[in-house]
Amino acid sequence: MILEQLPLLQQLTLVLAAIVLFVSFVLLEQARLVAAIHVFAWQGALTATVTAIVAANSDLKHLFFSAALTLIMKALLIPWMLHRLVYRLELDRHRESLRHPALAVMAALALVIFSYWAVAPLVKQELLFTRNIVAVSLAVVLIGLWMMVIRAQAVAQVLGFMSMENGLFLAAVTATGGMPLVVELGVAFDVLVAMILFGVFFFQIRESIDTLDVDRMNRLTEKADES
Amino acid sequence: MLTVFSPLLGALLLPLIPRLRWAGWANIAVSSVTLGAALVLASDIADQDVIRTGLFRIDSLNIYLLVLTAFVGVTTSIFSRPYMIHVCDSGRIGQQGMRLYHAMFQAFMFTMLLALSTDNLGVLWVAVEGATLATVLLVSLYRTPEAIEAAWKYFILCGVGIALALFGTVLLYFAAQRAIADPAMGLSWSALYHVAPQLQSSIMSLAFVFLLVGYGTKVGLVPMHQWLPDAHSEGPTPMSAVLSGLLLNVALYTVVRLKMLVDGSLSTTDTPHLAGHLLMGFGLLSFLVAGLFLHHQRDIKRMFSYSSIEHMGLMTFAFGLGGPLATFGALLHMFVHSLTKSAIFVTVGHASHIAGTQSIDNIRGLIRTQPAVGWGLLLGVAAIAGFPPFGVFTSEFLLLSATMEAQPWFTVILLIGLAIAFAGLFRHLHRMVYGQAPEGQQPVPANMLPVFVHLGLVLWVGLTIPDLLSHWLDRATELITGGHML
Amino acid sequence: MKMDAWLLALLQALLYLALAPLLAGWVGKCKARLQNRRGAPLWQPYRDLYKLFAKEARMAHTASQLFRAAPYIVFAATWLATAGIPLLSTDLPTAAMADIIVIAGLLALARFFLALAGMDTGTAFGGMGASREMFVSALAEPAMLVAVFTLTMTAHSTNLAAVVDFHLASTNLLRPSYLFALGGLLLVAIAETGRIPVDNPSTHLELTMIHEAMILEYSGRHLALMEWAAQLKLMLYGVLLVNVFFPWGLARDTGIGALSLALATVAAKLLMLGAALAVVETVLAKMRLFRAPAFLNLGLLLALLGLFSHVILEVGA
Amino acid sequence: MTDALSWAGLAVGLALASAAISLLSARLPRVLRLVATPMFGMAGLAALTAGLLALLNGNVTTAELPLGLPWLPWRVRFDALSGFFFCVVGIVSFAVGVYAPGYVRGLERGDNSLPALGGFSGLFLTGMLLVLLADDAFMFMVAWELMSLSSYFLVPWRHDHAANRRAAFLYLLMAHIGALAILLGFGVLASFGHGFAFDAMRGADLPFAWASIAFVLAFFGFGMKAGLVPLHAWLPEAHPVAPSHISALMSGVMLKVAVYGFIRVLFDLIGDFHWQWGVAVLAVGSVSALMGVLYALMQHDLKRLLAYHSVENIGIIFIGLGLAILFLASGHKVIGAVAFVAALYHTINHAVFKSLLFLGAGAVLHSANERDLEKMGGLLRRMPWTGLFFLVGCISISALPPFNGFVSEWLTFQAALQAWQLDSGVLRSIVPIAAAMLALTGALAAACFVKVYGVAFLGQARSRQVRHTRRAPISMRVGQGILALLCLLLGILPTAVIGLLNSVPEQLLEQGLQQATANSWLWLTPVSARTASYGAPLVAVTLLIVLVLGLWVFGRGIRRVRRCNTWDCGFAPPSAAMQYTASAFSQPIRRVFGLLFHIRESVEVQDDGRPSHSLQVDDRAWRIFYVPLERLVESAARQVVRLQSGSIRTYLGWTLGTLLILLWVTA
Repeated sequence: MILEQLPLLQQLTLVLAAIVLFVSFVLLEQARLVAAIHVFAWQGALTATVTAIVAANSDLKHLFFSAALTLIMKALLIPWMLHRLVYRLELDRHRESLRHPALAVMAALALVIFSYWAVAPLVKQELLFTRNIVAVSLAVVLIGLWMMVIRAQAVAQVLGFMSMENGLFLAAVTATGGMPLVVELGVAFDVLVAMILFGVFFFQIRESIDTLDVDRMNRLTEKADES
Repeated sequence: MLTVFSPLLGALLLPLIPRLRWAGWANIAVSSVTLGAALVLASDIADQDVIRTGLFRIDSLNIYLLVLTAFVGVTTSIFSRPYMIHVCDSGRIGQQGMRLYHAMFQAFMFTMLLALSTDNLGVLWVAVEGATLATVLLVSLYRTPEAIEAAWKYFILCGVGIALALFGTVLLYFAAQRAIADPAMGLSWSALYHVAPQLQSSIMSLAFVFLLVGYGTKVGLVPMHQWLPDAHSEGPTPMSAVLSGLLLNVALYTVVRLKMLVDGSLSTTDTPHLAGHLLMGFGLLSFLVAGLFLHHQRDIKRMFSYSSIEHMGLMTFAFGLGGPLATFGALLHMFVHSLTKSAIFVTVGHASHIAGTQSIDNIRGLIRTQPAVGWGLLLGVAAIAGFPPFGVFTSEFLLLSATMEAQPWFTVILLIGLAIAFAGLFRHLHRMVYGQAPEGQQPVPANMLPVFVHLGLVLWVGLTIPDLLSHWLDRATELITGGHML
Repeated sequence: MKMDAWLLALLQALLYLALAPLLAGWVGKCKARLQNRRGAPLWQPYRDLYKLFAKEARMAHTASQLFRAAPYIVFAATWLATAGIPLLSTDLPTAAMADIIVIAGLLALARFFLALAGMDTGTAFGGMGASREMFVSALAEPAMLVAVFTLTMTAHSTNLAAVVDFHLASTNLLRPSYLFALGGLLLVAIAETGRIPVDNPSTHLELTMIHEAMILEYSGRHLALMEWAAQLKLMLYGVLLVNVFFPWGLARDTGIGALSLALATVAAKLLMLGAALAVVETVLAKMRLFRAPAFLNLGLLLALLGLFSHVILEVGA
Repeated sequence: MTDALSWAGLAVGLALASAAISLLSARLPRVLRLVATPMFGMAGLAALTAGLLALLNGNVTTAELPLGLPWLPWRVRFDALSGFFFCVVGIVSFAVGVYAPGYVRGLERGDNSLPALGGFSGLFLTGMLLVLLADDAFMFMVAWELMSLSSYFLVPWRHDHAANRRAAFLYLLMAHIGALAILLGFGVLASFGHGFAFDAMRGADLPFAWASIAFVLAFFGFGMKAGLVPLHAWLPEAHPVAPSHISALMSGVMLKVAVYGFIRVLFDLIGDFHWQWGVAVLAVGSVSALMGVLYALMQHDLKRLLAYHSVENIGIIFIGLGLAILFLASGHKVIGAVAFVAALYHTINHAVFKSLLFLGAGAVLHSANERDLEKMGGLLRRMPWTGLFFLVGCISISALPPFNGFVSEWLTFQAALQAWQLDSGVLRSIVPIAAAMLALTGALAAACFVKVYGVAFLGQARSRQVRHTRRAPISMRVGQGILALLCLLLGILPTAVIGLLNSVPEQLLEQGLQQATANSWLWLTPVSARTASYGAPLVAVTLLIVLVLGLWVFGRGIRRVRRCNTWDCGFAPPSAAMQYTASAFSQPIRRVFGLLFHIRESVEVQDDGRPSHSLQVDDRAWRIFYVPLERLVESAARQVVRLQSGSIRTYLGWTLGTLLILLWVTA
């Protein structure tokens, strides 16, 4: 793939995708919840922009709609909800420092390379651009999952989950020019409901074990009966 | 399309019913309507091969799952009426809880039926995700720390899984766009199935990995199964019944549909059976591991949820094995397993009410206290353990003989697994049903009708497979494998 | 089936009945002589039997009807067993009726009731005797059967008459297997007939009794029958040994001359055997009960060796 | 109606009916007692008729049932072999049907769930009959498991004792494992015969290796059910705890159904023989016989003891089968047929006398409410009829003439004694060893039953409740009487029986036993008149004549005999406590064969200064065979449990890991 041959908008898309990837690294590292939420909002915004660009340089007009949808959901609504939740849960000062940040980043980098290697097989000349974008978005997804693995804080896990969604969305938009509209709506609806439920659960967890540290939730296990 | 949407209406209307006593009946009514509609649909299918309208496509494979789902829905709602009232009276949940329960029950049914009947993989995804959302609140219905923990794990794990599945779907769509002109049809399963050979194999295999991990989480394949015992054990029992009896089936059904696509596209490559082998691997692993899990159980519902994992593993293995005999057996097993397992969960619900606990060590002398429940549990477990003349034996017999033909050495593993699982179940069962009942253990108002209806059906299937069923299964088999059994 | 053969069979059976006490007396006489005593006269056993029959029979309160029936059953079974072993002639229909395995079975039947009778009295002695009797016989039985199998596999028949006939017909071979079989059978016979060193028929010391302990409670005609049965058993084993292993002189038809000759030879052989037994009982001492297994294992070993040497050395192709 | 198959159908129908009736008669036990159990007996009678018809007219009838899989309907086939086993099942179930009412009556007090008892008994019988009828693997397995399952439900029927529950669990587990092995064996046959119908399997010709695999699987599976050493350990746990007439059915009949399965698979479906198999069966059979009787000697729980004797007798049956295989493999069909018939004969004999003994034990349990030999004594005078019948059973099982046990052992010996005809010297010397072990087994069995009868029925009562025993109800006595009579008949009319059996080897091995019954009904001559002959009727009659003569001559009729005190050696008069106990009786044998047992014996001085002696003899099979297996599964389970660590992050880690691995694998 020769960068020169790509139209400007595609180059822009690549740049933005790269930034999205970078942002998810930041998200991974970000210790303060509130800041992390802001970062996540930025990621959403970027995704929306990518969508808009793709919509602009293809003739898929319904992408503009989904771009708007993404912007509202990922960049505004969900971050705002999280924000409120965090403040109502008095978590705004909360900061969670990873035990081995360096290792976490290393692993994340490894994931990036892996995801590139994983999508390598689908090589066809005219697909190269798409493939790399898919690689990037896969990396974002995996990093989101990785974040959920290493972060013990419920809200942080939700952020990881949501950034996975972002990665998915990125892939959907860039690789396939967006899903059919009905699916888009369905997905958006599901994500919204999920977010609401998350909110509900924060409070339920909070009132049951008065913390949001998921590591405290280990009652349900088979290990106990080894005694 | 009444089949699909009557539950939706139910979901919307039921919470509005002022008197809870009625809500239970209404719940039954709605479910019955659904079942009726499903049966009508089935009779339509009987003559014409496939019905499709817009997003929906009913063929011989999903119609029988539709009917099964509707049926289990009815019987479960019948059981859940007295059960939930008992729960409500015992003060574990309030009015809101009851409303929520009924609404979510129907919502869940809606998502299940939608997932089964739709032709669009995207909608399918939405429905399965919706099922998670609908049930997650039911899991945490009791608001105990355990319940909330279980719900959270269920939510997160399945959410992640389903997200991965979406990624797979995206890749699928991506591959489809190169084979299908009309982007609107890009996620239509039937359309994809027709052009499967043209789908780019590398993308398909990549997509299948994501879809398998994603939906496999829902199926409860080891090692993505951890949410399953938690969710089953903490939620209200009717929900456990439908989870084990329906949700897992639907997830597996999805996997099978996708496998059909992937097989189609990989048929020309050098690894034509990639999907099959993956399924076999996961199936066998889940089967054995779950069997071993049964041995160290303290919670009765956890135990049976592991048994569900075990059977799901068996079916997955069989579908992976492919071939008409194995597929026929797997479909049959799906049928008998949902019936038996939901029956067992119903019984378990009563049993835990009798003993006032779910801990195996404290459930004693059921036969003495309430013979119906005790014998129901005993027979149900005997059935699920694969004892003839119950139908589970028939399907396992088919699966084993199919394995014997295709992969003789796997048969030994399967048999060992069966023996282990069997021992794991019965070593606990004995202490619960037999022996002296503890002081002051009282019978509870129980509606064992669903249990004996289910077991009766399973028994019937075990003695002789009715033509109607066998023809459905046969047509489904033909659809999946292209081969006949009859 | 010829009538006279059956008559002969009956005659033989009666002969056994008649001669059994004599043999016992002879053994006793020899023992006495070897111990430098004059000893009781040869026909002393007859006197004893007569005396016992004359006496009144008593039975314990604790005993049941089985106690009364046992003597008759034991006697009948033992006597019937003797009928299967050719004493004078090999033309013996009763041998066809009861081959060697049946004979062993009949003896076992007798032993079974003997032991039951012992337990019926509800005393420590009876139980002890029964326990030991069954223990010893359990170890003796395989030895005996294996030893006999050697013969029967050689003669291809379990019908003792046929076996003897086979030996008489065939030229005298020196069979290694027979050597071992004979040894094994001898040991078994000693154990089964309750002679020293396994059991001592003339003791009433509770720790050493086996046979006597079981019949301790019997009296009168019951005791007589038991004793007579024991003597029959002794004779049975004697005849088995001498006539099967040294069949010379036995009649192969029912001619009078042959029969009388057979009678003479058999008598001679039995006298020698009795004397030998007396010698053995004099030189050996009774051994502890738990040495008996070693004794009988030796018997089994010999019998098995006989069998192997037969299947390997003699038939072996 | 002379069609054997329709009679068989009638039998099954009646069995099902009795099950249904007793399940419905929850409220009124009288219905159960007066309708269901007689119907059970009728079913037995019908089965007997069917079997006799099949044996007499000796033709094969087949049918198809509208059950089973669409492409594999239940096939039913009724040939001589099935017929013979129908007779076995029929006789015993008839006797049990006669016996049961009295026994059940005793159970009506106390909260015993009689409907379950009656219902599952009926299903149990149904299952056994269906196994005998099945002509395709699927129906066979269904019937087989139905038999196991329904009998399992009868084991923990008195489920208040944890021991019974454990026994039941063990029983079902072993049955299931065995069934799986059998299924696998069928699978091997089916994959060569291209079909699960038995006809297809008969047609299949297997290479030696695969045939051996099938043989081993079948031997394991059926041996597990039949209770061959070392797979037997569940049997003495499970059989005794069931109600006695059920124990009779289990030990007397169900084990025979296992034997049937083995015969059906090996002699009929596989159909060709190899000496290696013969040696294996012979060895296992001999070991089972010996170990069975030795362990039986160590027991003092009457029903446990009987259960161990089932192990012994199954061993004897398999010795016969092993001999048959050996001879057939080396082409001596006649001798093979003799050994085969010997095994069959012992099968029916054991069915009869073992059921008789179990019924007797049930009667004792019912009247004296006691299972422990050490507490019994003097029962003969309190329940004379039961005592008499039990004596008959003891004589028969000890293989003493003129009763039936002797005939089959005699036949087995006769077959073994033809070993000189075998080509290989090794086999020639192996077979007699088996014969020697058989002889030892017989003698030990006799010792054991002297112990049982002497301790339980003779002497003085050792406990109060035994001292006040009432006699058993009439129906129980009749039930035992039938079987006792059969013991005698089977013993003195072997020629008739073998003439009846003849069609089985004729159909299965194309080799009848005409010569056996050639010279008139008086003489049984399995090989030839010169080789061996047994005039069973003559022996019996002569024995009787001599007895009568003896009584007449010496006893001068039955005179009254004066009673007097037992001789007390001049010490205190002997009391019941002075009698030899069961464990004392078997002490010499325990000491000689001590190596084979796991004995825990200890003498402790109690705090009140009196010494207390405790003795426990355990089955070594546990430690050798069962415990390691259990440990293996346990540890594996403990490993697996780590998966469910409880931390959601670990779970997510699993998901991620799986995903990555899969991507790596597929890419």
